[in-house]
Amino acid sequence: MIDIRQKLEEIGAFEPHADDGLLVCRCEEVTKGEIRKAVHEGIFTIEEMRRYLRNGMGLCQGQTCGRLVKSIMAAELKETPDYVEPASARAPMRPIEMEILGKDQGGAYE
Amino acid sequence: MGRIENHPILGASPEGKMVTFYYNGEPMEGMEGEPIMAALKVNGVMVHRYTAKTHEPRGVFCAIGRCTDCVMVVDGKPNIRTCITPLKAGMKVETQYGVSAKEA
Amino acid sequence: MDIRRYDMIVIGAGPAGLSAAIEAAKHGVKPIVFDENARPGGQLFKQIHKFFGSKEHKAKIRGFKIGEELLAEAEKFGVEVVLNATVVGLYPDKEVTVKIGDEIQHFKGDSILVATGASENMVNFKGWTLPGVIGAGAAQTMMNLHHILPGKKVLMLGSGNVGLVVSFQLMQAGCEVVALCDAAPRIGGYGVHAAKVARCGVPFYLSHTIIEAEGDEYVTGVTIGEVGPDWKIIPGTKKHFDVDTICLAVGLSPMSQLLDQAGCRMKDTRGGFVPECDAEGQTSVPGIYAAGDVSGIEEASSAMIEGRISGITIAEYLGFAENEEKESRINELEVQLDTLRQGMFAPANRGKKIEKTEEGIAISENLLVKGFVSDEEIGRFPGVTKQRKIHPVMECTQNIPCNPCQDACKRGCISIGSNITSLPVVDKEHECIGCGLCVASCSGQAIFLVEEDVEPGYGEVTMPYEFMPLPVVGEKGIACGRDGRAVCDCEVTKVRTSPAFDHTNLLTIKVPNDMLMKARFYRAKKEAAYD
Amino acid sequence: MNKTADVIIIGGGIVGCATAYYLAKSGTKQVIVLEASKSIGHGGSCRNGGGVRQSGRDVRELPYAMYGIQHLWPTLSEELGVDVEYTQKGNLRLGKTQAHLEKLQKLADNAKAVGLGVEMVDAKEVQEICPYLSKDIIGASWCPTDGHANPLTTTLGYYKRSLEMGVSYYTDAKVAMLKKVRGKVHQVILTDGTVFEGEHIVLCAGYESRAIARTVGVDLPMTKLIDEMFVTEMQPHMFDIMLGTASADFYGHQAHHGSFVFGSECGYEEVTDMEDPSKLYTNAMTLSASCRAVMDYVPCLKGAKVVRSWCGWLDNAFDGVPFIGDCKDAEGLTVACGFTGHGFGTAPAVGLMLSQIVHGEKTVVDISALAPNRFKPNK
Repeated sequence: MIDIRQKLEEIGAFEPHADDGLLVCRCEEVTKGEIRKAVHEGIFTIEEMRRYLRNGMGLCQGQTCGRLVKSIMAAELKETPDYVEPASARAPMRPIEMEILGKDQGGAYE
Repeated sequence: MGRIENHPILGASPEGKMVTFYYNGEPMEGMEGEPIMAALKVNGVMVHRYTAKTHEPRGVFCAIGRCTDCVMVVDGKPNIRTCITPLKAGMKVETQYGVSAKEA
Repeated sequence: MDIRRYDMIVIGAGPAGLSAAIEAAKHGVKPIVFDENARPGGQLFKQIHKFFGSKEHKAKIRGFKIGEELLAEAEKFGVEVVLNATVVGLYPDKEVTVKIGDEIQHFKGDSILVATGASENMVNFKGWTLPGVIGAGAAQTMMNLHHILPGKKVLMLGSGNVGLVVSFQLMQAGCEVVALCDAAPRIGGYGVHAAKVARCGVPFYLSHTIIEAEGDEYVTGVTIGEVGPDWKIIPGTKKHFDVDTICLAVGLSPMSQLLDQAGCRMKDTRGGFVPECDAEGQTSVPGIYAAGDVSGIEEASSAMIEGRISGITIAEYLGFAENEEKESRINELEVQLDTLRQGMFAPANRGKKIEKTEEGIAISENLLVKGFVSDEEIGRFPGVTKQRKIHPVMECTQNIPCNPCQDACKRGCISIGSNITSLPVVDKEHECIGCGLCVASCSGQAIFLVEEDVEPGYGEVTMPYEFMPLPVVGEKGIACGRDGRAVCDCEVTKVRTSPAFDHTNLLTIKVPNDMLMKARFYRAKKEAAYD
Repeated sequence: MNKTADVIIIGGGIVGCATAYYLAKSGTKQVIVLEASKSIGHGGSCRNGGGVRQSGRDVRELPYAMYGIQHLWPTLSEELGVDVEYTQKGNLRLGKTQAHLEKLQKLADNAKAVGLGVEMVDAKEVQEICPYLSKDIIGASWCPTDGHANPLTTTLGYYKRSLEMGVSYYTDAKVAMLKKVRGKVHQVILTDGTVFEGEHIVLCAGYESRAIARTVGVDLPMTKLIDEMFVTEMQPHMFDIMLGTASADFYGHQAHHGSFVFGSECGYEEVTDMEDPSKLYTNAMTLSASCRAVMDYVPCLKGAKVVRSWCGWLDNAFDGVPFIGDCKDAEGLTVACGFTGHGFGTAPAVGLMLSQIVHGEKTVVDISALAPNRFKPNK
């Protein structure tokens, strides 16, 4: 069980850093500062963070930034990186055209 | 950046058929079947697109189709990963702004 | 629904996947292997250096040749490899959906092996999204698959084996590597890999990281700085380089998403998100296996053995092999795998600072920080002896599982013994004939032939040389030391190439006798200068 | 850790978070929200298609669906300090056959009877409203006051704002049972044994509500059904309307940043047999079937690439409308569940009404038809 309010008090208030403008998610252009700030707004899981800021929701689905986000969030939560669970993996593993996905019945889809 | 003509381990580079394609309307030469990215790089093109939110330039990053940073508008279709899409004669390759070929 | 059925579905035609399919096919299993790339072999086709290990591990063979051998073997045993086949999803009933051509096909396997390998980790710094900042894997892909130069002037970030190997490959392709930096205080990869980069004149900046990639539209320069114990930049330590390319080699993470999707129990480790699996690669879902980097990052050599182990295990699981058969084969393979997991770079030693070799010799501090063993340190290693007559000088100073030099010398001058990680020792009882096979056999390019007094006051050094253009006999150039700095003028006296050397040319230069233990690299006059 | 509160809300989905927000806004000091998973909005709240719609609804739901659209949605982004991307550009429900049109006409007539503006449009008008649709569409129902919003930021917006206002949240806090004290539902006991106590308990935990309510003898007759969605890569801006079809082939819209979000079924949902329902596996057939369904109506999207698919559980009430209100058979317990796959758009109004119920006030519209104990045998 995680007491969100207590945890927020433990980690203290958000403090701006010089590198807050640094891009973390290249696809959706989410910065380090946005991620750090969101943690102080109660966003503690990658699942929530993706939904809140769209990091990892773009074309590459977090394959590039997943680890970076995890470590930024863990540091902000004053925890080790394994505290922050990775996002669940979902099909399709690569971006695929609807037209191609639609053809799965052995014959061409008309 | 150029092609590697002769490599100490891999030897002479395979010879391919040179074809013409169009980069933002200008004709360019590339080797048929090589990734579009390779032909662009040989021709000195570094910027493949500008991002939607902050309009930053982007180019090749992972080169294996994973990071999707190298996407361009190819034959009118946006978001084509140029690092894994083979070059064909006559292809129209355009700088992508956000998700379209026109500057917003 | 039209679902095609197979005994065994392998995802990924890299070293682990192909090895597993081959091993299983040998026992009558009919595997199908999917790979999203246009070429099979995974990363092997980007590996142009010679592999380490022993004969069973295909040591001293270049990665892409091993790839070719694996493909031939796969074909021989009837393994079906489908390329440009992207696995879209892996579902609980051991069902996979695969994009083949412009459609999706459904497959179900009685067993599934996930061998999807790894993807590169990234670091972010100011300007890291600029065109010209690329992954080290991207550089390899451009050079070794597509035969194009990633850039002209490159800075490499990362001193692990990938960073070191790719730095060398960049120079082989014709790029200039202006510096190699790493935030860690010590070089992470093999000392021999570092040494071959350092002797080409690449400066190493350990405890340094990138502050900024510069440029408006693309990279035009980079600034690095020294990091203190608090991981912050120490004021006044900034260094600028004009570069057009910044290469990132900061580690790999298992590409395990498919296993997660299929409901395999996963664990979050320092080395990435990996499936929980036993020694044979069986995950928590019966019939779903994992092998190679996807279950934990190691070298390709280990991935191939892991693949074989999973292959025979699957053959037994499907009833194609008897239990005793499986046990004996696995015992054999585990010995091979254990061998590779020995030495200073063994998985068990990750993150540890090792002060002494197994022989009790102090490790070269200089090697760990600057990339080369200093002239003062080199004499204490058993492969380095001082003799007048021609003899091998083996600058092998770390315990890694590798022994092709011992096999290469037919005269018995080189001895490693039964412990594969031991440092090679020069056996002075046996006479060296200067054949150079040991020089070419050393995957770390750490063996040189040295002979004093070939003419009064002058001796000869023979070195491995894998660059273009190949110098010609009689050419006058500059001999460089282990640190890449010019030590003296020299003349090329012999250039040997042979199929047996496999593209490692042997270059012999004539230098003054007192430079024989210093000169370790050759540069043509025009590109070198004393400083 | 304070384990007593005026109100304990079970379920950190959009209904729970919205209820907490309206309670805090109306002055309730101590509100605790318990979420079973590690993430707020882990269930249907963040897995739905984002429809904020009145058309097509049961008449019992329409009054509060309309109330939300008139009074709550328009100012929600401002109120929460998070862009909920509310877009009120209308909903087209498409038909390709005469049978479709008849069905749509019936729905439109029902809506008109309770004062909702829904009209039938012909093929030409459909193309005028949205020129990207298939020419095979012969007509549609059109409700210009319908729209969509971003379920992710709406849910997390309610969470964030209520957290700022003093609500306490506990995640990874799975409820095992409720317990009565002196005849009144008063304790909430977690699977790890932790006991929370509240003057009022609000149960809004989706399908899981059924098992929790059962521990105090309340039955909420509903089943659960898996539903899948997918999202495409960012596309150039095309249209702002919400789409649905007469035969429920698919539903969806283009989100603000350009992706298309669509939901659809392949027919296998009713018989889905998932060993561990918490894993939320998608089905190997559904994504392809969904793509075909969408392309049948929006053919120009055939080249759009899908980047992700996911699924979630619907909590389907026996008669298709939710259970909202006090449990007459268990004093102290208020429930809100059984939203049957269309709860998102009404969640602000439901949250507001739950806060009113807790305060013993009259709700903004009458919802007595949604009483939790309304099931009657049919013979």
